Amino acid sequence: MLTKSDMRIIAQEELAPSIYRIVLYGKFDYAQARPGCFVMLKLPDGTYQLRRPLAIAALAPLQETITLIYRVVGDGTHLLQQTAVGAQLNILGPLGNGFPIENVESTENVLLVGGGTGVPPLMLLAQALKDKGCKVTTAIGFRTAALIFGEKEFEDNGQLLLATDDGSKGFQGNVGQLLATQPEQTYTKVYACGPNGLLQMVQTRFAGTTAEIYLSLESRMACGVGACEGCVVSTKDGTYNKRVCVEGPVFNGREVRL
Amino acid sequence: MLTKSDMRIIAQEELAPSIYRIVLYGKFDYAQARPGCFVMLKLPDGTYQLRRPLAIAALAPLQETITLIYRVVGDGTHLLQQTAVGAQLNILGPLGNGFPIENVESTENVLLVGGGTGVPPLMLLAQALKDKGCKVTTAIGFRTAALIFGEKEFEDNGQLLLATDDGSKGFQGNVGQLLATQPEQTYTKVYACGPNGLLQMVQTRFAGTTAEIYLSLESRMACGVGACEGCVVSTKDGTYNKRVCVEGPVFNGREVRL
Amino acid sequence: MTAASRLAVELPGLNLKNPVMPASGCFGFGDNRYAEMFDLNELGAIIIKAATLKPRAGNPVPRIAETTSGVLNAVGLQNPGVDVILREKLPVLHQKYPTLPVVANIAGATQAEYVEVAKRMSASGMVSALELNISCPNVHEGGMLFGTDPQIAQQLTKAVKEVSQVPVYVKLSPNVTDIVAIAQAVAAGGADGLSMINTLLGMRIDLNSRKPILGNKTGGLSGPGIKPIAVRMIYQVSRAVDLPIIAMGGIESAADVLEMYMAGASAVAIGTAHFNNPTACPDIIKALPSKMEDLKINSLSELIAEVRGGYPNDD
Amino acid sequence: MTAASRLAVELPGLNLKNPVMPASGCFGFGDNRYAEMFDLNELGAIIIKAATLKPRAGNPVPRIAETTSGVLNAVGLQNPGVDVILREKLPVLHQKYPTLPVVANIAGATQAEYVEVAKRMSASGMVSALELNISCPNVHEGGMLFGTDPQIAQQLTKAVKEVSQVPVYVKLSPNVTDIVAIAQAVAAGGADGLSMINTLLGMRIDLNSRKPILGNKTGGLSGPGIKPIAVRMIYQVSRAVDLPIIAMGGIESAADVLEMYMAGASAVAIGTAHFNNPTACPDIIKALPSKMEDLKINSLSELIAEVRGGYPNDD
Ligand SMILES: Cc1cc2nc3c(=O)[nH]c(=O)nc-3n(C[C@H](O)[C@H](O)[C@H](O)COP(=O)(O)OP(=O)(O)OC[C@H]3O[C@@H](n4cnc5c(N)ncnc54)[C@H](O)[C@@H]3O)c2cc1C
Ligand SMILES: Cc1cc2nc3c(=O)[nH]c(=O)nc-3n(C[C@H](O)[C@H](O)[C@H](O)COP(=O)(O)OP(=O)(O)OC[C@H]3O[C@@H](n4cnc5c(N)ncnc54)[C@H](O)[C@@H]3O)c2cc1C
Ligand SMILES: Cc1cc2nc3c(=O)[nH]c(=O)nc-3n(C[C@H](O)[C@H](O)[C@H](O)COP(=O)(O)O)c2cc1C
Ligand SMILES: Cc1cc2nc3c(=O)[nH]c(=O)nc-3n(C[C@H](O)[C@H](O)[C@H](O)COP(=O)(O)O)c2cc1C
Ligand code: FES
Ligand code: FES
Repeated sequence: MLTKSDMRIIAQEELAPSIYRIVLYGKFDYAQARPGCFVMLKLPDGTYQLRRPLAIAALAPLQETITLIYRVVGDGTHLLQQTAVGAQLNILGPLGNGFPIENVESTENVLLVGGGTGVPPLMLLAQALKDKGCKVTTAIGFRTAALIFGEKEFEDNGQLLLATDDGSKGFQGNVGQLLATQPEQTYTKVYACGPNGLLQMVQTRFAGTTAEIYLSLESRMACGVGACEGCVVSTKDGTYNKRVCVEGPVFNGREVRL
Repeated sequence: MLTKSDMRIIAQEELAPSIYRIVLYGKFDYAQARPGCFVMLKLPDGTYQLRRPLAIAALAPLQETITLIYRVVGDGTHLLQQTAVGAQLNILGPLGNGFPIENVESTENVLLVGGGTGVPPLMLLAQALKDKGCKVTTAIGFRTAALIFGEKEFEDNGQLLLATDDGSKGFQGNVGQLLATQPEQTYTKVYACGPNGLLQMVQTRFAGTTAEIYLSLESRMACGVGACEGCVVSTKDGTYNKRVCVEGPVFNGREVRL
Repeated sequence: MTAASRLAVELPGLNLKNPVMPASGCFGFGDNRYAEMFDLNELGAIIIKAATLKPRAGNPVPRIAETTSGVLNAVGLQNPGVDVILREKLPVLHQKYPTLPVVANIAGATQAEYVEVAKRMSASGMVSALELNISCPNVHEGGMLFGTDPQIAQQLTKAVKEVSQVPVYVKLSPNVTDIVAIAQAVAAGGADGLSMINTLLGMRIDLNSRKPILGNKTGGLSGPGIKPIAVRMIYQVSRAVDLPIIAMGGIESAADVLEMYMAGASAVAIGTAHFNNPTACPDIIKALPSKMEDLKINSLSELIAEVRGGYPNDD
Repeated sequence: MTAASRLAVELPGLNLKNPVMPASGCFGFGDNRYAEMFDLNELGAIIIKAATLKPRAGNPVPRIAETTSGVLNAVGLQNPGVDVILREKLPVLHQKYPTLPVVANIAGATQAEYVEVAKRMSASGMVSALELNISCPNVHEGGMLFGTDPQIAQQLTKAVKEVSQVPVYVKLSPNVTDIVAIAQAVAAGGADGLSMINTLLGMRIDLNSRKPILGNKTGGLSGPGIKPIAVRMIYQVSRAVDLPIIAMGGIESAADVLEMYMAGASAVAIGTAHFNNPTACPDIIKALPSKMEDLKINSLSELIAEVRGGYPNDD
């Protein structure tokens, strides 16, 4: 059963320029939340008719908190950043299918690929996979060193490969180029989230391998629950027949058309 | 020079059911504010395109505060009531002509008549007239005892005649009936603010006397500064040729058509 | 008067325990996760997503853009086609909620298509009424044209009425100079009721790309920002045409519902409000009785009689 | 490029240092207290309240009602008549701000009235352009009718052009099925430019009295809620008609101004935004250069050229 509930902001901090971490406390269906799931957050101003989709970056069922990490890109995220600790926000979720990890074995070698605001859901995923005992490698890219976040979380859960466009930290170049420099490895699963270019790179690069590829997509959403047909994406047949909010946001990378 | 400025809410309290007193601290053109003037208060939510007109109920130039007293009647005043102490509100003002008191002499016998949310501007007026040395009588009416506010302020500044519709305090009946029971007196000036019925009663009752009559009107306003022609009222000639926001809100009771 | 009968209303084909239904396109075919959040049996009825003869893939994404107090959508009538809807969607809905009245929104590019969809849909035994969508701003053929020319609208209504086994509500477009003329035309065509308003044609431009945000460039504007336009149109039409009106356009609260009734509505539909408040419909249904009490409204059917009976005198 | 020339735009009769002007009806004749809050010389120009031949008392109060992200007004063209305006209002404005371009909004109930007002106004030497208001929804005679019938609109434009000594901008009504047809008609009538959009016809009902709030029942809807409709209409018209457009409808910020330019505008007017923010115009003028820098827009005139030059290719 899907629920919406008022959760209280108990922390909000800047992780990097324009990147904020917000921690929400309160009732939430923690049991149903999986890595890759998202919530629809209602903005605290009546001019906004649409909730904002944000991935769950961390979950603490015992403390009853969820953590979101977002970039200020427009009016809604700007308002969110201005909202004070103590305020209530209405949260609808958890939503979406999440990354499929039920069948991952402890012996598997998995790769996580992310960039920019695609990184937050991978944080929760890395932890879940580590808990399963897998060998987790994460390759993430940022524009420049100042924008990096999540380093510690990924290092705690496996190996971290860092790239920055300007080389100010880690490999100089994008994640695709970084991966190209790595020794050939056999990943059983590749999970990616980030800009379309990054997802296409992952599709191409692992097309010839036996890895299962899972890509988490973004789309402009109205309902987030499969009611409006606003968020669709096309799969192999070319018609917009999949809703990112319910059949996604994670799709089989071998079927989805970007 | 008219200004708008952000003022901070430093107190907000319930005076009577649905009636609130809010104290705002900050920059304001205290020198220009006269009894009967009002401010246009910007609501703290972007869905509202119109400021709300509220009369100045008290002024403390040295403490840099203004006090407004308002009744929760609709969405805007409801939101105002929900706004926490510490929040900023944008205030445009002081606006309107105010009650004419420049020429009032210390020997004059003046009457103030008010009801409901017409009472707040009379509070500032009573004090100003008392300061001039006049003999101030105030007749105000409420539905019932629980709704009374301002008693102390009016008693401090002269004589208070109280009426309640249900007789739960003071005279039983409306202000008009209360005034009818009073011994004939010669008021030089009568100032009134309240519902149209009350203002009409004042017009009628003092028509045959020599008293100057000043009535403070309400009207739906968009600009509050004479730019939109939204708030007009008709005077003797029957055309809507006076703007309540600039030529008013106080009008000569012998000229205005209610 | 019981709480139940205060909210009950009767319209052609729609005997409703309360007047609140999700608007077409904002609740799919009931096959979405909003349905996990409350019992759909609480609804007065449900209006399902537009059905066309053939499956439609809809418009390219982005299909959604936000505006101040509004939403633009350019979904473009994506749907699996009337046959799949009748085979897969409606039976599920009907089985789960056997007593929930269903209004089927139907659309087409040609009159023949409308007629065919109406025939199949109305014969299914699973729908209580049709909502003839002559006002979709998001498709290039047909769609809105049927809703802007009175003569075409009248012909189409007549043709659909001839084949339909259930009452027909015609959903009017607000993108017209004279909504009353269109309403009169479809009334003359035999419509059993009206449904208004559909979305207003709008656009947003992305400042970075300098191009329209929506894949379809323009989209339909809905939400609370358009409510005053809906109220005005319903007021005008209800004074000119003696047909019940299902009102929609920015309704968010019980107060909004009553404002629509005072304009001339007989029932209401809720679209955009779901996006902020997934339980908008049951919340409004729950709030109605006490709001009515505040305003001394005994029952909705009395309010309809008062408002629509008072017309000769109040202008 | 200097900051000044980045904002400068040239339209028929209007050589503007920046494109921002208060919209008609929201700034009187400059004779209001907003004028105490900033120097009107900062404005690109000012559009004054509608002038009619005879004084007009306007509509009964209430004339103003609020809606979600919008305002309804039914002022009804209250004004002291063209002669008083020319004798008392414009000389004051002109004397205080001798270099501020003035656009005079003119209205009438008959074509003859429009023509007469245009003749007197344009001959005064105090106005740079006329804005022909064929779109006021708040008057019962004339007003909007002139703006909904292409042929009448074309005739009126032609008649006014024949007598006017200054360029004529025709202010279009959004309450039409086909705004492009009206725009083409007034272009054929010889208009020098367009001004769009006027308000959308709307209504609010008071729940207690169960009657419309406004004295005039219906009113014109303005404010940010209608911006997507304005953007869409300006986009459509600018692709079909080769005339400069003064854009208005819900503009509140520099970003909104640039969105209008990307839709096809050449200048902008600000109405409703004043009510929340009395210094909306100078605030927007100040914010424009840095917003343009963010978006890599070198100058507004280049942006106009890019947007309107790109039309043949981008559809
Ligand atoms: C499933 C999902 C998960 C996401 N998780 C995250 C996350 O963890 N962290 C993060 O920073 N961002 C995330 N995003 C993107 C985030 O939703 C947008 O950045 C945000 O909605 C922008 O809102 P705004 O009001 O600031 O921007 P505006 O541009 O003002 O928003 C206008 C409208 O467009 C939508 N929109 C704008 N950009 C996007 C986008 N990139 N994707 C989807 N809708 C968009 C908004 O939701 C809103 O409806 C996610 C998106 C999706 C679909
Ligand atoms: C000069 C002046 C001074 C006033 N002083 C006071 C005061 O000191 N205390 C007080 O409680 N009230 C006062 N009022 C009335 C007060 O402005 C309204 O009660 C208030 O604006 C209602 O806002 P709302 O959003 O709660 O109501 P809504 O009904 O939701 O408001 C909708 C719109 O109607 C307008 N409106 C509604 N009622 C009134 C009204 N009675 N007068 C004018 N506009 C109205 C609102 O400003 C708003 O634009 C004054 C009005 C005027 C004109
Ligand atoms: C995402 C979305 C999809 C819609 N799809 C349809 C549709 O398929 N058929 C239709 O007649 N109306 C459709 N509409 C219009 C609504 O049914 C309704 O008429 C309109 O949105 C106004 O109501 P609202 O403001 O409550 O949303 C759609 C609206 C939205 C927001
Ligand atoms: C109070 C008010 C009065 C108006 N009076 C006029 C008028 O006299 N003539 C006119 O052409 N438009 C008039 N308008 C319309 C505006 O000029 C403008 O076209 C419209 O409000 C849209 O812009 P906005 O959303 O920025 O207000 C008026 C608008 C308002 C709000
Ligand atoms: S956002 Fe509505 S279906 Fe996905
Ligand atoms: S409120 Fe605008 S003129 Fe008075």
